[in-house]
Amino acid sequence: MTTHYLVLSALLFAIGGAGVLIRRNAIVVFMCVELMLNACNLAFVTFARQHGNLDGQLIAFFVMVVAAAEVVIGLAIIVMIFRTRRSASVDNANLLKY
Amino acid sequence: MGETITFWVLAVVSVAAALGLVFSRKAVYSALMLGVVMLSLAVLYAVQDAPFLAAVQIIVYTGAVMMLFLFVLMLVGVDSADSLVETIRGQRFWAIVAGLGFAVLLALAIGNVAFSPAAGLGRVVSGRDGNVPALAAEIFTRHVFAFEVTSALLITAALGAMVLAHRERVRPKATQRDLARTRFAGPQPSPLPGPGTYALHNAIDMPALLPDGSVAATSINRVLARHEMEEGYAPTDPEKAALIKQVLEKDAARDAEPVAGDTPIQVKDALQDEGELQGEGAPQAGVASGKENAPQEEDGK
Amino acid sequence: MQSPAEIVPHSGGVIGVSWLMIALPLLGAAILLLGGRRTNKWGHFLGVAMSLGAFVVAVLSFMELLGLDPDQRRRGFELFEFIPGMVNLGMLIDPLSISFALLITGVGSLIHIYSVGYMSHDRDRRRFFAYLNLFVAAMLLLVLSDNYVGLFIGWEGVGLASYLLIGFWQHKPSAATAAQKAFIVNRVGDFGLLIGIFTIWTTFGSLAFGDLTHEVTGQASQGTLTAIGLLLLLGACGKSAQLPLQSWLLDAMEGPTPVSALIHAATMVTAGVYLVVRSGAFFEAAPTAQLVVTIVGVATLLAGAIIGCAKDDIKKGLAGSTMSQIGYMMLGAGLGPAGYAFAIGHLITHGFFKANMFLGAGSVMHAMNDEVDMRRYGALFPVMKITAVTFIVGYLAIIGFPLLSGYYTKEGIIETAMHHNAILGWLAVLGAGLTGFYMSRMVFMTFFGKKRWADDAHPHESPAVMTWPLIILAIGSIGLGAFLVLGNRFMTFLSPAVGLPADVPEPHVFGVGPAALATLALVAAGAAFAWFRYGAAQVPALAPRGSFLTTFARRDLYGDALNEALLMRPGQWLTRIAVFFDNRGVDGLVNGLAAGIGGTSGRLRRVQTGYVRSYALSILFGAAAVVGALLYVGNI
Amino acid sequence: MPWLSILMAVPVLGAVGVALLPKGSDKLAKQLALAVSLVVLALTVAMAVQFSPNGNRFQFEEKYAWIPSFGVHYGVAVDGIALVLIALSAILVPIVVLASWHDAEGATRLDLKSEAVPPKRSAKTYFALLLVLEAMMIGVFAATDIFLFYVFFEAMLIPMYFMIGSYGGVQRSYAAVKFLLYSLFGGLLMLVAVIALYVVAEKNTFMFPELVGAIQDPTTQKWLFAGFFIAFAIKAPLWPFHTWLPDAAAQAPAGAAVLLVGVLDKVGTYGMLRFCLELFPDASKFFTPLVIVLSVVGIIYGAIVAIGQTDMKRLIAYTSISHFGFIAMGVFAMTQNAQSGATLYMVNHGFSTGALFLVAGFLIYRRGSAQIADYGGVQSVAPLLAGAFLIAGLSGLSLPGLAPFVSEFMVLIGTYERYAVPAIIGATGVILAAIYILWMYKRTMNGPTAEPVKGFTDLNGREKWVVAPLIAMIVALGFFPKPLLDVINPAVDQTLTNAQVTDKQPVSTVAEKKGAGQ
Repeated sequence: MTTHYLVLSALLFAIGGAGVLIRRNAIVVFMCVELMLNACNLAFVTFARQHGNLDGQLIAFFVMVVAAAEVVIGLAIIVMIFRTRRSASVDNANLLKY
Repeated sequence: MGETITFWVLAVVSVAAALGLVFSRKAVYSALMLGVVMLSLAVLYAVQDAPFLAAVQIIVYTGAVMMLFLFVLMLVGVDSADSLVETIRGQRFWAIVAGLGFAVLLALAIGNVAFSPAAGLGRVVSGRDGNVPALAAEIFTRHVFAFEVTSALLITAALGAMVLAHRERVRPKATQRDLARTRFAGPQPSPLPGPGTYALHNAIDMPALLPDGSVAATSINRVLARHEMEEGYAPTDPEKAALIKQVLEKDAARDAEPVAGDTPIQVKDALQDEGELQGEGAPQAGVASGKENAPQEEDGK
Repeated sequence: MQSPAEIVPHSGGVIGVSWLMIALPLLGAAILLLGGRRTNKWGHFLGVAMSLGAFVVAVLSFMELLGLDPDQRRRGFELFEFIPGMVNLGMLIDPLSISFALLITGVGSLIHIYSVGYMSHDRDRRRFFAYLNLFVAAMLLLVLSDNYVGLFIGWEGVGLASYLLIGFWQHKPSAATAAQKAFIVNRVGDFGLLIGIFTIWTTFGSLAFGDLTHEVTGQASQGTLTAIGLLLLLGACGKSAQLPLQSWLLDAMEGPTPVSALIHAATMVTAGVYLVVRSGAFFEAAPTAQLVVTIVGVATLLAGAIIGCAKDDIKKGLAGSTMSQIGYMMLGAGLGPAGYAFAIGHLITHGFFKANMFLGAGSVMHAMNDEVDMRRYGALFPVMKITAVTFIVGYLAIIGFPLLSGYYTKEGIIETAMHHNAILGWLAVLGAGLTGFYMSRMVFMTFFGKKRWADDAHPHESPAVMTWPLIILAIGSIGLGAFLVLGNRFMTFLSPAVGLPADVPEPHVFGVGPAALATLALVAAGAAFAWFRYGAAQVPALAPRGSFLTTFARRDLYGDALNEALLMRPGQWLTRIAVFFDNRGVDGLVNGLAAGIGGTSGRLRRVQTGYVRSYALSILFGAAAVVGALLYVGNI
Repeated sequence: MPWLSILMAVPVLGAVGVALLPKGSDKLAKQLALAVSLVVLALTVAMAVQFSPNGNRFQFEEKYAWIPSFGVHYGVAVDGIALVLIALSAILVPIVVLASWHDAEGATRLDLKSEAVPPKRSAKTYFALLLVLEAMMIGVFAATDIFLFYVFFEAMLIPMYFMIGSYGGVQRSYAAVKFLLYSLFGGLLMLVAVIALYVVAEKNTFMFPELVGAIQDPTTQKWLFAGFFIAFAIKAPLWPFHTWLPDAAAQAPAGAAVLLVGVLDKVGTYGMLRFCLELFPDASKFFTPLVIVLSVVGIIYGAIVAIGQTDMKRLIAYTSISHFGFIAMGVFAMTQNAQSGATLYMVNHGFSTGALFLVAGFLIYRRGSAQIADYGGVQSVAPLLAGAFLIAGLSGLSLPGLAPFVSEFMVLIGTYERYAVPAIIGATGVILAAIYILWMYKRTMNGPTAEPVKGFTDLNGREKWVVAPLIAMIVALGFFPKPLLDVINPAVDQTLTNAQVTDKQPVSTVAEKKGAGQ
């Protein structure tokens, strides 16, 4: 069963990754990042059960906490960018370049 | 057996929802799809001896994070859908290649490992009256320092979010009296004509018509008009389109003048070129961005 | 054949403080230069006093030296350690150096005095005296040092003084250019001298004159000795304006006339002769080098004479004559011990009569509003009798009028040369004839004939402070030659320093040999021809075009043109090419590299599109690559 | 008493003090900087007096472990060579402080549109940087730990970079970056060589005395030599690594240019003498022909290019390239005379070029231009200024009686003992030197007075105090170089012993005879 869970996790991670690359709406991109984090959490939880200790779950817990913090800040940034640029497209925020 | 069924059902659901998240045009749908994935994962956590995480997943993610997402979506504009035209050449193709490749590689890696049957958490949990006390014991003993640091992180994040989202008031809030004075001192004390009056379509993006059938310039919603011009949705009526454009240009010229506008023609050109601009030539970009900022400030007031 | 005596360590007495000769003028120069305007009032008196002080020390040292046995007359002592392990600065007082010291301080003091009058209208008179004092100090260091390094310091010191004095009127571009030219041409000679010194050091391991005796130099190979000789000669050519480094001397006449008299006639330019005589131990061991010395001497004496024939500028004419006379000295110096005494003797008498004539020329110029063109002179004898008489005395001395100074010393050189090598001797005789012509031309054009003065010229005799030095110098010009040469007085006196030839000639009061008579005849012919052309005939106020030969002489035998074509122009091109190469080549390479890197990164930076998604894509590829690599390596 | 550490600490503390002064106290900053630099000078003199030339080679030793795991020490000590160079720095810094009194204040003569003088900047930062630089200079010469030497070698760049980059002329940023990149490139090669030396020697130390003779393999020696040598050749600068110098020196303010050319660049030649020769004797002998050729090319090339310059400061910089050729030639001629001469040359060149740069700086300050063509006839209006310029210039062309002559003479004579032809070619440099110096002098000082020059004032009191000690040193050392040579000679002897070279003996027996006579 472990293998199945891990493959599912990998699949979700890859989908999330592809989403980050494809979507331009910053919020959606953010959601895809969350998806990737969740996929990781799944792997952690699976490994916790596989190895019979709680470390995996602990990490997943911390990941959730950090992800929550990250979402807060990330969304605040998105809101701010939207306020000044009237757009939530990640492609529009491309001033930091060559 | 029960776990297997649960897994397969939820796996299919979550993958489908994940794909939906990536491919749905509207951001709200994406958010809902993400919610589905999270809920599925919560169940899978519960199945895998992690009831506490399952609960946290639902409370924190589905409850708090998803709400935050939706809230921001509302703030930004719920119905703004992504255009599906890819602007970066090859991005979509390579994204899919990379995603698939990565998935295949990981799957290969995982598939190559022969896992022994899962050890299960029974032994760990049983000595500690269940999963939550066991986790709690871990967190508050071995990882207490990390835990405290996360709390600091959360506080910082909360503060950060407040700081970022906060906007400083630079001048005192206008009182009713001030507003009234400004309004009556200005050129038009009366309200602007509403949009859509006598128009063919009763919509906010349609300018009002005067009794003689011509367009009332003052009724044009600048923000929407700008947006539409940029996106290329001009009104079908060429007269209206021309008028909207003219009004916009006048605005742009007025805004750009203090920045860099010795000749209005230059500004006009800059406006027309805006679609291709995207920061190509530096001087023109300066004009363009100056102009871009100006209406926003107007909005803020 | 008698070798020079050993140097005796000395202490005490006047000779023990003979360094005062150098120190006094140096102190004077320092006070005048550092004191600034405060010393303007009495500066020139200080300058004269310091010079006279040096003269007094020189005379006292000379007396003390005379009081010693002839083989004890080379006194040396150390002043201080200069470069440890290599050379110490020390004094060498011997007949040779003391002769020079007397000439330098004696004639130098007279010229100092003369300058008080000559420069009285110049607002920078103080600076002038400072430079003169500096020159005297450097020149004395040159001749009194007991080693080549000290000599070289003085050598370049006089070069500096000469540079400063030629360029004294520095606001005139021509003066500044002449000064610069003099220094640079001298540097070419100094380069030779420097390499010569290096060779001496590496070959013999010492630079002190006392160590480099005939026995020591005899041990080196003939090639080395010839090389040393030629290198020293190159140095001598630079300082003494011998071919091929003669070109600076004529331009050097841009300096004030006392400078021309002191530096460019009486003393500094003779330093080359001093060097050759002082380095006798090398030259006598290297006959080839000696031969070259004589050839250079003869070539220069003829060249100088030819140039002198065509110059209308009185100072340049005298400068040509100086070149020529130094050529005689060089010839004498190249003849070995037999010629040394005559060379140095001629040097001393020349110092007197040439200084006399230069100062006389200065007096004339002073009277004629600084006009130097002899075609604007004429019939000056009646208005400035003292100047004219003293000048004519100098003139008679230089052309070798019997019984006057120049007659004995120059005759000596010609006789010895004739004895040595007939061709050289006859060429020297020819030179004497030319001397007779051009000097007579100068005298006739200046003092006789008709007035060709400029309208505003009011010639008058110079003040006493200027005429007295002329008179004293004229007396020296009359009698010194006979005093030195008759009875071989000078040769004997010098012998401890330079040695004696195997067969000492017996000088005559009036020579009757074929050479002597031929010389007299040629000189007389030259003078007569000059009278015919310039005394009796009308001299045009503007120079006629003249034949090819005249132009050739007027243009300094195309020496400058040659330098310009062979050195200056290619040098300018070389400089331009080098600068271009440096900017475009070396620096271009560096800047090109920088530009290349800049260009590459300019292109590479386009990868930074600013699109987050592009970056994310590369991150994902990177992650995939890491996973792939792990799979491959770990074979998971 | 830890003399050397104190010598470094005093200027650093002084720099901190100067930097911490409140805004607007520029005058106090200058006075403090001057006082600190004078204290350093006094300390240096006190130290030099206690140095015994015939005692141990390294004196005033201090050694503390710094990074024990790599055997890095804080090791400082001086031998005669380092001592004279430290003394040179200590003498030059107060002079430069005094000379730079107004350098940070921008153009004062507003009537002359100035391009060469940068706008007003913070004076106290400038003087703080100057003091930091002094500490670094002392450190680099005193370091006996090669790693420590490297640290100072690189750290020196920082203050100099800012001094050129913020206080320089129009093209200051180009010049500063060029200077920095060149030096960093060399420094990087040296770092590689330093590490390689540590690894190959297997002595687990960076202390120089213990590393002498540690490398025996000739091939290794060659590689390591190249690493060190290129760094030093860039620093010195030797042809063809020289093009940064004219830019840096021309753009730097005069005071910084003096320290740059007068002291900083000496680290290059000092490094060759100390490290290249002693650590890699076989490789040094192998590369000697190459280095001699580069030096001779540098002498002639630098001089010829100097003749063609139109900018005074660039001209002086090129003359320095020529002079550095002499120094490098002397170092690699491997004779007692040449190496002593080269060391003496390092000191003398510091004074002579220092004087030349500073006087040129005074001129430029008055006229606001470094172009030679903008001057003419200065001597008529400012005779003292012209006189100082002439003496400095004459010392630049090695006029006998002035200090550089002694060193140039020793270098050439020492080189001639072993390599006659390069010495002869190098000696033609004396002719070229006369051309470039006198021609510059003629064009700026002689002739009719140019219109903008007419308002020139002569040297003022401060400027006289700047020029006087330099000229006094130049003249004094020109006639009496013995005190310096007595200190330098034993150290050079030791260097030659470590480099396994002995002097050639002359053909004749004069020396022996003299020896017997004494």
